[in-house]
Amino acid sequence: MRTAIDPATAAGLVPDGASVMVGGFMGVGSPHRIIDALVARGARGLTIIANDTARPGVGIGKLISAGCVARAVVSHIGTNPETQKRMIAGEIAVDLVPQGTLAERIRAAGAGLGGVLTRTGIGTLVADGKVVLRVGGEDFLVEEALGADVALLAARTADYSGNLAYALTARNFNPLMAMAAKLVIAEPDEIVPVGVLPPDAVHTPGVVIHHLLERRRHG
Amino acid sequence: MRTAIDPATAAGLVPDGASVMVGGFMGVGSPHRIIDALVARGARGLTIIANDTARPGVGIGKLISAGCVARAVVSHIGTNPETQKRMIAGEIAVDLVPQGTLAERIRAAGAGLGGVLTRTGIGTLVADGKVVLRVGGEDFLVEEALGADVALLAARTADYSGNLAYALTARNFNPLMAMAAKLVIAEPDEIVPVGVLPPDAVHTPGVVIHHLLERRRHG
Amino acid sequence: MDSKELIARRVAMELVDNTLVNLGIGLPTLVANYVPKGVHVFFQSENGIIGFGAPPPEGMEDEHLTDAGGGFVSALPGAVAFDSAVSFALIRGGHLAMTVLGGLQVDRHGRLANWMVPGKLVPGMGGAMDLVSGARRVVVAMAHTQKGVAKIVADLSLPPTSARRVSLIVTDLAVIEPTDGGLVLRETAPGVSVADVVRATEAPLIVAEDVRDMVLA
Amino acid sequence: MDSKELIARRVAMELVDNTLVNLGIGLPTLVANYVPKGVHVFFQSENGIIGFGAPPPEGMEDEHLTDAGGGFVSALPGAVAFDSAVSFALIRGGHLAMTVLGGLQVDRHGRLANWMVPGKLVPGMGGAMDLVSGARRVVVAMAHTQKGVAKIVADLSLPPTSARRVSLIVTDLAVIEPTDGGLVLRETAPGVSVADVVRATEAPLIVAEDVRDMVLA
Repeated sequence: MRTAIDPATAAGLVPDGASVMVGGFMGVGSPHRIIDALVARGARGLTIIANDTARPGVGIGKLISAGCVARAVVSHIGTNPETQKRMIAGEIAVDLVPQGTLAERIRAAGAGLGGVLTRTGIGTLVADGKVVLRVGGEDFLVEEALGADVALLAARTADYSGNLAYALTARNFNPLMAMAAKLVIAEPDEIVPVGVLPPDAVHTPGVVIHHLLERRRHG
Repeated sequence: MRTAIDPATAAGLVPDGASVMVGGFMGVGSPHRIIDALVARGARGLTIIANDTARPGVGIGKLISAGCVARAVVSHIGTNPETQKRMIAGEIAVDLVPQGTLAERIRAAGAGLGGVLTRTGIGTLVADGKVVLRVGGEDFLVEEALGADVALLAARTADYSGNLAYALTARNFNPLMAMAAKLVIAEPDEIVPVGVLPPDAVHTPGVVIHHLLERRRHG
Repeated sequence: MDSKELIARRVAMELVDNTLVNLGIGLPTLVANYVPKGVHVFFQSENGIIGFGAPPPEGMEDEHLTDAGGGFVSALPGAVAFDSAVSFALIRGGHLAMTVLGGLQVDRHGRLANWMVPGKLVPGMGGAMDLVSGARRVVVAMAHTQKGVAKIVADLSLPPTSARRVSLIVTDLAVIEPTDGGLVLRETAPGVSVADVVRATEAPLIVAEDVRDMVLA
Repeated sequence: MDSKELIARRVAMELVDNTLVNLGIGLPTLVANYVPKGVHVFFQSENGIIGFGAPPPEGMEDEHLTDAGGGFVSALPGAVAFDSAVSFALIRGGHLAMTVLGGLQVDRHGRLANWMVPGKLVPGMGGAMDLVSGARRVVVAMAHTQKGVAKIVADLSLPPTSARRVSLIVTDLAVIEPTDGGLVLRETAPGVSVADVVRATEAPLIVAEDVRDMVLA
């Protein structure tokens, strides 16, 4: 069984200066209520690991605009002029990582791998300072595992034991990040009793989830 | 759309001497009808890549007993005395690979990775002759990607476009092998129209599947 | 027909039946509008779906279903959803038959630059480096020149997206194929002469013996 | 109570509430029968399931649902199925709180050998190397001696399963904890003296100041 916590409690579990994985792709599949609570508590100095910084006012874009973020490890920032502005002003450091490499580095951390060998980035700025290994007559970059202190996820459905199922393109980085952080908090659209999700429909086993966000309360 | 082929045709697409991935774990989740057809056509010299060789008379065990196999790349052979006997007699070469490493090597081939870095095998016979890389102050073995000419899979459900869904522990290596071979043939328990499998219930996208085995015909 | 439609319709002729295709954001997306009759392709969006479709009827949008640009899409029967690791396993593992991407520059070796302009614009590579390194065929769809400046250049002045040579360049003026010997001019757009193309191209061009007119879908 | 039950009941005391646990084939499997009251653990079978249960009623077996030995099992409410890469990501990624494995030998450094006897028996490592390298705690459950020959030895004569030190050794005679300083004798089985254990052990033993009686679940 997992316990359900409220957004302020969840935000309180994310210390200033922590490295934080945030699920989502342009805000789709991001844990919006936890993000709002992080902004409300005035989080500072976070290293955000995510696909992108969405747009101003959307998802991770809110963390950027509120000044919560010191560093962003992402595959692109082109959709958020605010991130670009703060990067140029020296307020946010940005590490750009090819999207597939970002996915594999996060997965590697969750799977106990030291890293993976990839063609992506060979002959580009991405290869600077990295080890190149020759396998089967071809050069591969060694890309190291990337873990985090905290992962903040969104899911379509959770059961009481923390098993998660995602919907459509809101899945994206969420199942990878679920495995790759020391503390994992998931914000599901709905929470159902144990046994409602069939074993083959679960995308993330509940054993890796530490907390669920309580369901949204009305009026 | 994929076309459905009969077992003999499927077996005919697997040339003697080919490297062949076979899904299954102790015969559970193995493509039994294709295996029977391979035995019937008298396949020879196959390199089998699989979790295990099951038991005599079961799944891959049938290929072993019928003399189809020249080499087995597997995580264990302890459950099949026939494999042990043929190995000792020099009829079958056996490459033992830790199960998690086998899974990652197959996945790497399907994902276009040159390999992965793993702790498993450090300080054991498995490390002989392999590159060791130091990452974050820790030693990791470089384990190279492992692809194959053909993958033979079992699935619970396929739709006409080749999308696959697996059931329970019959999933095992099947979705990994589906991505890692030049030719991929899947043997589903049932075939349903396109649209019957919801997008989130599909475990293997049909685009990587070349052929489906036709449904079992009754009397 | 404007030049974007021209490019999209020419690229559409490259689509092969029963294959997996990824279209980049912007111009490449238009290619989906011109799939030739009798050709069925599976379109992948790298945020995690194969088989997405046109935007849904108003009021039917699902916040869990968007394209890589974050715009609402629909799902066709047989669609498949997956996570980002699987999405890029498809892209990098040789399963993607073709990607169509925009470009800032292509050099005489056929190397593409399309992810940053140092000191000016640093959007990031997103999935572009993976797509160029991993797709079986890489088609660059772009305007031949920008504000009169050639984009097909002798040497890249921008950082490359990949060391790999792209498969084909389709512009509003021409179709050019990078080869071992250099850039080969294969086709010209309606009303465009070989001389026009050579003039608008900084990189040396090898003019094919049988330069044809572009065939459009 | 036979010695297997004794070992299983002692190992069961190591189970921690709300954690993921893997039990090896054979003796370790028995541990599931003695989970202490109030403790809920999630049992993983490395062939791809968390939350499997006892064999189903006759006639209810599902050919798609077995344990790692290939025997029919059932699934408990909340069970999760996954592929072999995810299964070993759980094992190797630090998500598995404890694994219980059989052993052929353990040496004075706490290194385990359990996957082959050169020239005699080569069953293969299966998932053992991954489990020993990846689980947060590794508990070896085995008979203290085999046919009178010590299994806890000064130096391994068999190939090691991992360079990593195991966390605890539970036998029919004793509980021994490998530490930086060596093997520490912590507990003795009912009716077994410290001298009995030392006699049956080839490796040097450090006898804890407060050797206790085994507590059984």
